[in-house]
Amino acid sequence: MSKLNKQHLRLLEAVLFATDAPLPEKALANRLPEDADLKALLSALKSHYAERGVHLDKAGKAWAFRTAPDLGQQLSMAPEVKRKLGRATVETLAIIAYHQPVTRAEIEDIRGVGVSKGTLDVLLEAGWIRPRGRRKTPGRPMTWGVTDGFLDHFGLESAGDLPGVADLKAAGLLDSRAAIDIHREYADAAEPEEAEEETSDLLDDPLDPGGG
Amino acid sequence: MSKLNKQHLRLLEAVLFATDAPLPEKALANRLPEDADLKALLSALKSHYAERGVHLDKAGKAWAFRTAPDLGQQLSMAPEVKRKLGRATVETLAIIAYHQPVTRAEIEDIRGVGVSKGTLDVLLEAGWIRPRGRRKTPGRPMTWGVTDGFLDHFGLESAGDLPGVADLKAAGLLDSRAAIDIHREYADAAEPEEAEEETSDLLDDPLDPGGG
Amino acid sequence: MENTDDFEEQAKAPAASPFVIDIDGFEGPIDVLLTLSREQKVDLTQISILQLADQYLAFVSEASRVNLELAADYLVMAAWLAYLKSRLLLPDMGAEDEPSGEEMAAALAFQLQRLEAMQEAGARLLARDRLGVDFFPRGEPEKFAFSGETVYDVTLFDLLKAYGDIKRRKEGGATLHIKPWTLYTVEEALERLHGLLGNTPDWASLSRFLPPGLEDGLKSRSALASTFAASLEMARSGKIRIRQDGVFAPIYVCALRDGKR
Repeated sequence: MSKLNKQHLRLLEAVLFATDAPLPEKALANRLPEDADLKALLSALKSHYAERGVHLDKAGKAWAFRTAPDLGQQLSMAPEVKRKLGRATVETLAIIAYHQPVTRAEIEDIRGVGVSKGTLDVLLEAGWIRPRGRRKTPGRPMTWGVTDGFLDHFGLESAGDLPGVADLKAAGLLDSRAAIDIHREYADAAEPEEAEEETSDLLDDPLDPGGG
Repeated sequence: MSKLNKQHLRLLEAVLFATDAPLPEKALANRLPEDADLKALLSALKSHYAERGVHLDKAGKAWAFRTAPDLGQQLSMAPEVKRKLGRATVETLAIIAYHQPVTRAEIEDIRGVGVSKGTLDVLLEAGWIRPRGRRKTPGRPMTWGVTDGFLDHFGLESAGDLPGVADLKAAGLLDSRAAIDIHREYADAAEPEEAEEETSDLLDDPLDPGGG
Repeated sequence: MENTDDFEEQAKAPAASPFVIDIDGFEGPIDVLLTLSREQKVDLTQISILQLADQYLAFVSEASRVNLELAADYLVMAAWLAYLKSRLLLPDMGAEDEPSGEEMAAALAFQLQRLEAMQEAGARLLARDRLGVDFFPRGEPEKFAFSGETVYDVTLFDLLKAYGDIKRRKEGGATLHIKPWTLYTVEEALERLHGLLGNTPDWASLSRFLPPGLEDGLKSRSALASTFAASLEMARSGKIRIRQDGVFAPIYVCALRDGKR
């Protein structure tokens, strides 16, 4: 093999890694300097990866990196199931996180809308909520709380770390005012943050830091 | 370096190569046989790729393959269209990164203005900041810190690698308490900086993503 | 009448001012101080706080001279700096547990240094190679399901936003409530013009018809706009005539009685 330009090889490697579809040789050539020897580069790259966990494959005229086929078994290469949660589900989850332990009736009360059993099922299946014992009130309703799996997914150390309402407000996540109001606020930016007081009732929200 | 299991190395390489988002070490460990020496494998893989067109980068406790930064221009990839960050947002991000864990009041104190709408929510939506627990002071204010996603985006291995962080710390500029308190303390002199621990944990690292 | 000049004054002000103070470019009083302190061209550790206080006070008085609305925190800072100045100039007689003038000055200098450091840090951060701009992730990720797990596509932002939405619904009810504006409406202006024009037989400057007692700000600007709009409406319906002698010249109105003056 002739001595290859190492920069060309690196560039080709990066291009093949970063593009979102297999690239035909013509497209690859376009991305390399004119004096690059594409055929030699591809063959060098292919043999470099021959024994590795990733292979450089040619399918038709297009080239792409692919997981080595023999690893398929261990990687159980079924396509990943990505699931989006509906709005009702995310809201229910948020309420459980902020108000745990909380009963279904309380969740409905806070949301102002009914909570279907399916919603809780989805959250249970995700491993994000768990029963937290029964409330000592008539009917002894079940209460719900969040799990370690929940904390893990959202990068929290405890449910008590969740920003309080004043913080949400400061972060602009509670802001629904019309533009003219915001303009006015800038105009008399005098008052620091009326937010604090206004929401004080929300501050004593049952953020139970212990989570337990 | 002890003799590494080549199959383990190939498997790890395939797993990392296949994904676009950084994978936490915990997730990687789950995907490897129990007897695999993850740390050694990662370090072997990192050095194998050190000179190549694709690098294995660490961001906090997560790992991902990324194209080598020096190839950026030549890759002629269409850059992602990013929301342009306003000045207040950039300043706030810098303060959170360098002073973490830091409360909203401290951010406001450092900038001399209230946190405006469209600052924290933009950073939160970008996945660059996260709650870092509550300060054990009256009111238990919540604190913010940066995420592994932030480190990944800016090509940093840890918050300790932030540009100039050691100098700033040495100059005492990473103290996020109110300025007058700090100066009263200097005036009272004698005591050596009990602030150290409380204010910034950059050098001791600790970006401990909940995920561990 | 003092009001008479307002129309032209406000229109001309920006051009007439020798140096334009663009308050929108600043992030607050501390930011102004930082910008001013750079004019001293010294290391921030060597900054003269006394000089800085003077520069800031000059800035504030210039802003009020060109009729710029300064938010209250800028004025609070001005008052504080004036106080600090007096503390620095007069022998310290403060109580024990009150910071001395020197301490206050040192604290301010520190705050400026710290903010400058963070502004520079932010700039350096943005100057770094960035994911998706200078380096790239795997472009065609292969997704595996490990032991059949489902990956839920929900971020912390989604969660917090959901909770914010709930709270917002609770605060504002399920419907969007538009709060009444405190702006001066065209209807109000029409009413006022109608009432006043009867007593004004000759040409009069439109600015005389502005409602009294308006402070500077959004409301006074809306009054200006609404009064002008109302005058146009009345001219259209043949109740008044409008005259302006040149660009940015004062606008005059005159009532028409029974179609003629």
